[in-house]
Amino acid sequence: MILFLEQLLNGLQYGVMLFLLAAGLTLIFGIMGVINLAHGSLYMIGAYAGTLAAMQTGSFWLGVPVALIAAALTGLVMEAVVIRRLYARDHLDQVLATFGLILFFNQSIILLFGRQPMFTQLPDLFSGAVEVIPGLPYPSYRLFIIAVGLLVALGLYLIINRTRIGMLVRAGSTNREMVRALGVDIRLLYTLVFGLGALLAGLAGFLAGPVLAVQVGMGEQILLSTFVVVVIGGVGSIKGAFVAGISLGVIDTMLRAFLPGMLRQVMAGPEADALGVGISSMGIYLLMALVLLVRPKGLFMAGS
Amino acid sequence: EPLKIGVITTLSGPAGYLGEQVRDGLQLAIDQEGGKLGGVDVELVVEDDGLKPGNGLQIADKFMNEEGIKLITGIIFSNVAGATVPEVVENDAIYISPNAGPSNLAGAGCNKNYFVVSWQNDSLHEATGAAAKALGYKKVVALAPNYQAGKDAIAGFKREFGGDVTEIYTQLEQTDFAPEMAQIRAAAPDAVFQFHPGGMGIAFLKQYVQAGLSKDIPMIVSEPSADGVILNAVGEAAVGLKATTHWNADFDNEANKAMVAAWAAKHPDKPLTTYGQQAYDVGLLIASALKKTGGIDDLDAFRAALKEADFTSTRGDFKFGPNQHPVQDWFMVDIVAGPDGKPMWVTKEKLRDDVGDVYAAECKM
Amino acid sequence: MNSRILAAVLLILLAALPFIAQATGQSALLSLASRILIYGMAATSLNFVLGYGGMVSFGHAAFFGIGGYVVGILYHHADTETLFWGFIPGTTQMLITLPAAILVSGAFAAAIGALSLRTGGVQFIMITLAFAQMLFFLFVSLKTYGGEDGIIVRRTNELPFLNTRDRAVMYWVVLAITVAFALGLRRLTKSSFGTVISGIRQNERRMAALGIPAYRYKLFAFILSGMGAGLAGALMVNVLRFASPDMMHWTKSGELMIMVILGGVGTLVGPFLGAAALLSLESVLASWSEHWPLAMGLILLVVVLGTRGGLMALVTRLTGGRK
Amino acid sequence: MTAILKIENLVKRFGGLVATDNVSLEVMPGEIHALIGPNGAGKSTLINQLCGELQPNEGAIHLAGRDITHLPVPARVDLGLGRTFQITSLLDEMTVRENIGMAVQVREGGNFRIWDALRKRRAIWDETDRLLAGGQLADRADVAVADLSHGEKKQLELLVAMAMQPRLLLLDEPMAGLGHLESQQMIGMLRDISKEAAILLVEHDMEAVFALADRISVLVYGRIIAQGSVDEIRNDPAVREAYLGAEDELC
Amino acid sequence: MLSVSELKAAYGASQVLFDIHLDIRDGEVVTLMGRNGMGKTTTVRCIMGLLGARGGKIEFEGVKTLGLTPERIARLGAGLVPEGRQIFRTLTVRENLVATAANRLKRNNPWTLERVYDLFPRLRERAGQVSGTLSGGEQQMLAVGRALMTNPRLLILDEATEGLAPVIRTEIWHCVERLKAEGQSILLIDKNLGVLKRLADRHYIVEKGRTVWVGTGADMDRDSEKVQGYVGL
Ligand SMILES: Nc1ncnc2c1ncn2[C@@H]1O[C@H](COP(=O)(O)OP(=O)(O)OP(=O)(O)O)[C@@H](O)[C@H]1O
Ligand SMILES: Nc1ncnc2c1ncn2[C@@H]1O[C@H](COP(=O)(O)OP(=O)(O)OP(=O)(O)O)[C@@H](O)[C@H]1O
Ligand SMILES: [Mg+2]
Ligand SMILES: [Mg+2]
Repeated sequence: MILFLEQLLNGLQYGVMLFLLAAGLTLIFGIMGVINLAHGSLYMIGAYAGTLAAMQTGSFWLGVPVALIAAALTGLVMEAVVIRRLYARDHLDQVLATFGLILFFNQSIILLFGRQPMFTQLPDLFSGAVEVIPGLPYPSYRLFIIAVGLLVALGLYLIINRTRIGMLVRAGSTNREMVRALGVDIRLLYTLVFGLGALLAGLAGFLAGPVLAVQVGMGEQILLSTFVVVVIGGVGSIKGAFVAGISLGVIDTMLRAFLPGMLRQVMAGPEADALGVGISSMGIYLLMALVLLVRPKGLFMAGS
Repeated sequence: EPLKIGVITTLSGPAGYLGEQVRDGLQLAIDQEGGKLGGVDVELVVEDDGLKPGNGLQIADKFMNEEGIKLITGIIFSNVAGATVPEVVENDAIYISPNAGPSNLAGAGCNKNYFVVSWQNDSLHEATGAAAKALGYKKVVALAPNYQAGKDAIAGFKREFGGDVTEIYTQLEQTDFAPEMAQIRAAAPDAVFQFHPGGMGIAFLKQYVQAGLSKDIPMIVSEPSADGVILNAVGEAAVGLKATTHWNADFDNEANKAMVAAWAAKHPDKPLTTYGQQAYDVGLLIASALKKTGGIDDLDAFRAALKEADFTSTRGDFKFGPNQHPVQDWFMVDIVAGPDGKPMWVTKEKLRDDVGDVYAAECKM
Repeated sequence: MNSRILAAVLLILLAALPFIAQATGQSALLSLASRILIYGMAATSLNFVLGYGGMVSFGHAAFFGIGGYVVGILYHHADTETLFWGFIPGTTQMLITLPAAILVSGAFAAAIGALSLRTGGVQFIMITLAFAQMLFFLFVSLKTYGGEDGIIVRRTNELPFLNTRDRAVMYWVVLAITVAFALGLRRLTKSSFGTVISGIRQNERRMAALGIPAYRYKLFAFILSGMGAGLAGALMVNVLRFASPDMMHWTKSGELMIMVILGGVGTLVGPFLGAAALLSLESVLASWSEHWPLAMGLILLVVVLGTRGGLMALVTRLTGGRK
Repeated sequence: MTAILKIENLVKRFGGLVATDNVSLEVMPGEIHALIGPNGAGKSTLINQLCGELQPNEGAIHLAGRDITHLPVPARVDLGLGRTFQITSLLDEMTVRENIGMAVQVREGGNFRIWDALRKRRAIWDETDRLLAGGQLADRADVAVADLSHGEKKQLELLVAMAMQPRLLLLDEPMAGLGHLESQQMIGMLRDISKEAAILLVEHDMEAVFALADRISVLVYGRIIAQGSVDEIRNDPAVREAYLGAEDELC
Repeated sequence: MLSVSELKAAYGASQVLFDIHLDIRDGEVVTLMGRNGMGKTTTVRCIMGLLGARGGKIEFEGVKTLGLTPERIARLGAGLVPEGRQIFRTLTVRENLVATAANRLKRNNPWTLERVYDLFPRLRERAGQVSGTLSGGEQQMLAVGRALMTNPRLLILDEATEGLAPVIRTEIWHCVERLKAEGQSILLIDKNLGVLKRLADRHYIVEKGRTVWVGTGADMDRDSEKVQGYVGL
């Protein structure tokens, strides 16, 4: 029972983490409609900048603003120099351009910091474990990540669905020209929102650092899962991305944890293992395919 | 006109540090001799394969046909080797592996032009199994990604371990290991064996420690899951780990001392890993052969000279088995906090003496 | 007319490449050219659904890989003298392996397409990606066929009367197949079916109102395209003499897509140009500096920002021609 | 004479809103049947159910005696249904001529042929040119649709519909956006078409409706409140109040 | 307030406007007439800065607006109801109205959500509906409401009554009349000649991208043969 609860908690935690990784992308891809393959690069830049700052200053918390600023600045520049010219173009041009950016950013990091993964440390405050249920110690840093993820979800939801900024960005993604003709400087707005998306990516990168590996190419490792979360949730829906993140996290975790055991009850050992491992290793892709087959537009389609 | 040695290796992407080690290790061996190997002027021609088999083949083709290179090394990954090595060795060029030792090239697929200086892939994990047995563990949870190398790792471990093993397969590219941690805790084994190279290994180790498991359940790994670069990234949390290896920096032999000192002088900010050491040994092997033949124009002579492995390996005992893969000793190391606080390997004991690999019998050369 | 002459000249140059390579001592040119032709073929296949049909498939490497594995698996069974599924013997005859690769990859395309085409837009991109990734993971865990280490094909498939082990001969075989393939595709795009597909891309709702049930047409196009990619994969395994799951990794799908976009979406020659540019740049830059991805990234950026419609648009602008 | 189109007790709900409320309607062969009503009355919703883009919640639709209620769009087209779109919907990258040619080609069949050359299918292009000849768009034949003005696209919509040779044509506001002259021409074209196909016409341009319609149905809040000849409708006080408003607006 | 002279413009290689003249003074209602495809919408696009001109001059509120961005021009006080509605399909009705709302000129009786809802009660009923699913006419109302909510100095209506039921059309004309009485300047493009003649102070007729006729309603009656030729009555 405890094991089940623990796995459920793990699933939730992983789900929130997935959402956090995808949060920036729900803005940039979901709402603004830019296929930004370099999202992972922004995540990497946040992780590197924050980790460096934390190492230099010896304080994890000083790493946070540095990570945010570095990623946001990179995002702003990227938008102003490259992305801005591509809004009106085919999505495929965005694919090519942002692919070029991935190569560029990855190699720049290699030039600047070398190929070795970076050392990261937990903040002292969250380095221990908390007994959430008697008999179940849980790493407190993971609880911290859950808290941050929930805050980001709430904040984004309010910004996008309750403020003029959100409305304008959504309006801009359907008819950019008309927004301008009604007197709104959508270019500035888009730059800022892109920056916000980049900032969230940077935050995710820095926070993931102590749990994952901070290294070149770390962005591409999470890139697909972030797109999967956004698409399963329904492109453009913050609520969808959140629900998708959580469901993916829980289902994936539960599959990995219990499927092989369950299968072993009904069939021979080796076959059960092979099947169980096979199914759970295709994890998020299998889930995505199933969701899209049942609901071709994702769980929550924006605007309905 | 120096003798050109082609180096095809992986320099881009997360695995780029592995290729860097190989390149630097080779270069170090050459520098040690003042730009020569075995008295012959040599020059490295390095190209990045980007971890793509097709690129590896393309580069090999260019090396052999355009630059007239007859001696190639450097490949890190088995799949790049799979595409590239046959092309090289069937075109009367020599390939010396500084790392990958896939089984499909060790048994029936062996070739007289193909030498492996590192190890055959399986023997890495067999050593760990032997170590777990030697430590008296009865019940082990073994984890590896769900792909061939992962399954091979667990199979290799089980072959020598002989105790009760619970297998858990993770996903390739997995980032979050919380569910596995919970399963480990529930299984309450004597020890954990895991095989997760590169970034996955870093994440796994961090999360293992954060989950509080490292206090209660010892972990034992083979060398790719605990190389110096991984340890540096994990930091002091890695202390207490046990690993098995064919080489360690503290080995007490002249060749090794020379290499370690030279590396520390040249690359003060990079740890020396087995990848660098293996490449350095490749350099020494080439030097030993060149010293006898003075060049590689007479390929048969050069090949024969290589086969003798007439050099002092930085790992101590070294000779080639019938399939030209190493016959060597395996050791257990403890990971302890070094003088600077960073984790480091300390050799504990020799586990296996003069072992080759299980595929050698199938090789008909 | 002008473009015909250009094409003829290009073809003669390509046919003479083995001699040119030999004369200039650049014999690795040959394998580069083979790879360009083969990737070009795969990219063109992708371009048929992507550029002409508006279906952005992010999983085309799956068919490329399947085609390759058909050759690899048939070789494996011929080599070990075992039977596939207990009744299919292996073979190394190209006249059997290539058609088999085309059929099998077509069958996979039919299955994947039938499911994926229930969605559209971004969702289609992601669901094709999902299926390709599942296949990738499947092949990664297939021990019989080498898992992630792949299958080494020691001998290139044989053709009657030709020595395919000779690189020049193999190159000519690839060239001949490529030319036939390109001509066939050209015909396809101008056929009744090709026009309908292009109409569906532009406005599916309109085509439905004209009486076209888009799903069937798109599925057929998807199958044709999968077959093309499978053929390319089969040839690739013959040239590389190696098949591995790497062929179907998502980054390979991405690479094919990059070739298409770089060369020019919805054009016949574009994908070949894109493949040529990408592969030769990679090869040249990598031999100059280990930091080649930096330059490559910048070059791609310049191409996107500087041209509308990829290299093909650049070429037409330079030659002063119109689309 | 049996009706070409027969709608029986059709109901369509969007959440709580009943957009089509128990509508029954018949269109006779050769007839121009106009459907008018205030904005949001459910006219387009009805048209969309007839052509198959929306599924009704209740009721049945018969086309030439066959129940088509649950057929997909293309199958209905095969049975002789044609339509135009309220907001033009054409193949933007193709020229005017190619757009019409596509309609002819689809009707002629052979759309799965992958080895022929469309350019050489003479029958298609002969018919296309016949349709174009003498019309407003004759000298715009080789202009891409994207470069047409709003009004020109409207005309092309109709030509495309004609090329399909439907038995029943559903027209959703064909006059919208047309200038006076063009409206007059359009009225002429519709008269010509009505010789070959029955027409269900949704339109807010009363001048055109009154000039064309054989019969008019008035839809308000999803329900048909009146049906009759032009004169009957023009003078129906309920219709005047709900829809027509003050006469002075009509010029 | 708005003065356009010798305006030339092109889409890519094909020139569409050759010589357009247009003047609107404060508080005036002016129409732009012409057959389909003569360049009315293109003129509007140039005025709004949505299309770059090839030559000529546009002055709005004393500012030379050629080369300015659309948002600058809109902020100077131009409010557009575009041809073909162009509402924000994924936003709700209310969001469409609110998103770009502003009262930059600090009017003391500005257009508010309530006023727009009073003008088009239908929109109030549909306030929470995603606007892409509105009926054609409802979308048109929304486009008009959206432009009003920016409280413009000059309101540009490009076929704003297209697809509206006669009652609503009448309603809009009443609204235009009221606005005119309040001193709002308006540029009208429409095909209901009779109404335009009654409402507008002046009329401009374009033919093949040139202004070919200017005059008042009375002039129009006088010149009716010529006008009918141009407009195609
Ligand atoms: N998907 C939908 N969800 C909710 N309401 C809808 C949907 N589609 C249409 N409606 C509503 O149904 C009503 C009928 O719409 P419809 O488009 O049929 O009107 P119409 O008679 O064609 O009007 P118009 O003359 O303005 O084009 C409208 O009030 C509209 O807002
Ligand atoms: N995006 C475009 N690209 C190329 N040509 C265009 C484009 N839009 C319009 N045109 C052309 O410009 C000319 C003028 O078009 P415009 O839309 O200004 O006409 P209009 O007077 O508003 O007509 P309507 O009454 O039909 O709306 C037309 O001949 C049209 O074909
Ligand atoms: Mg309607
Ligand atoms: Mg217009």
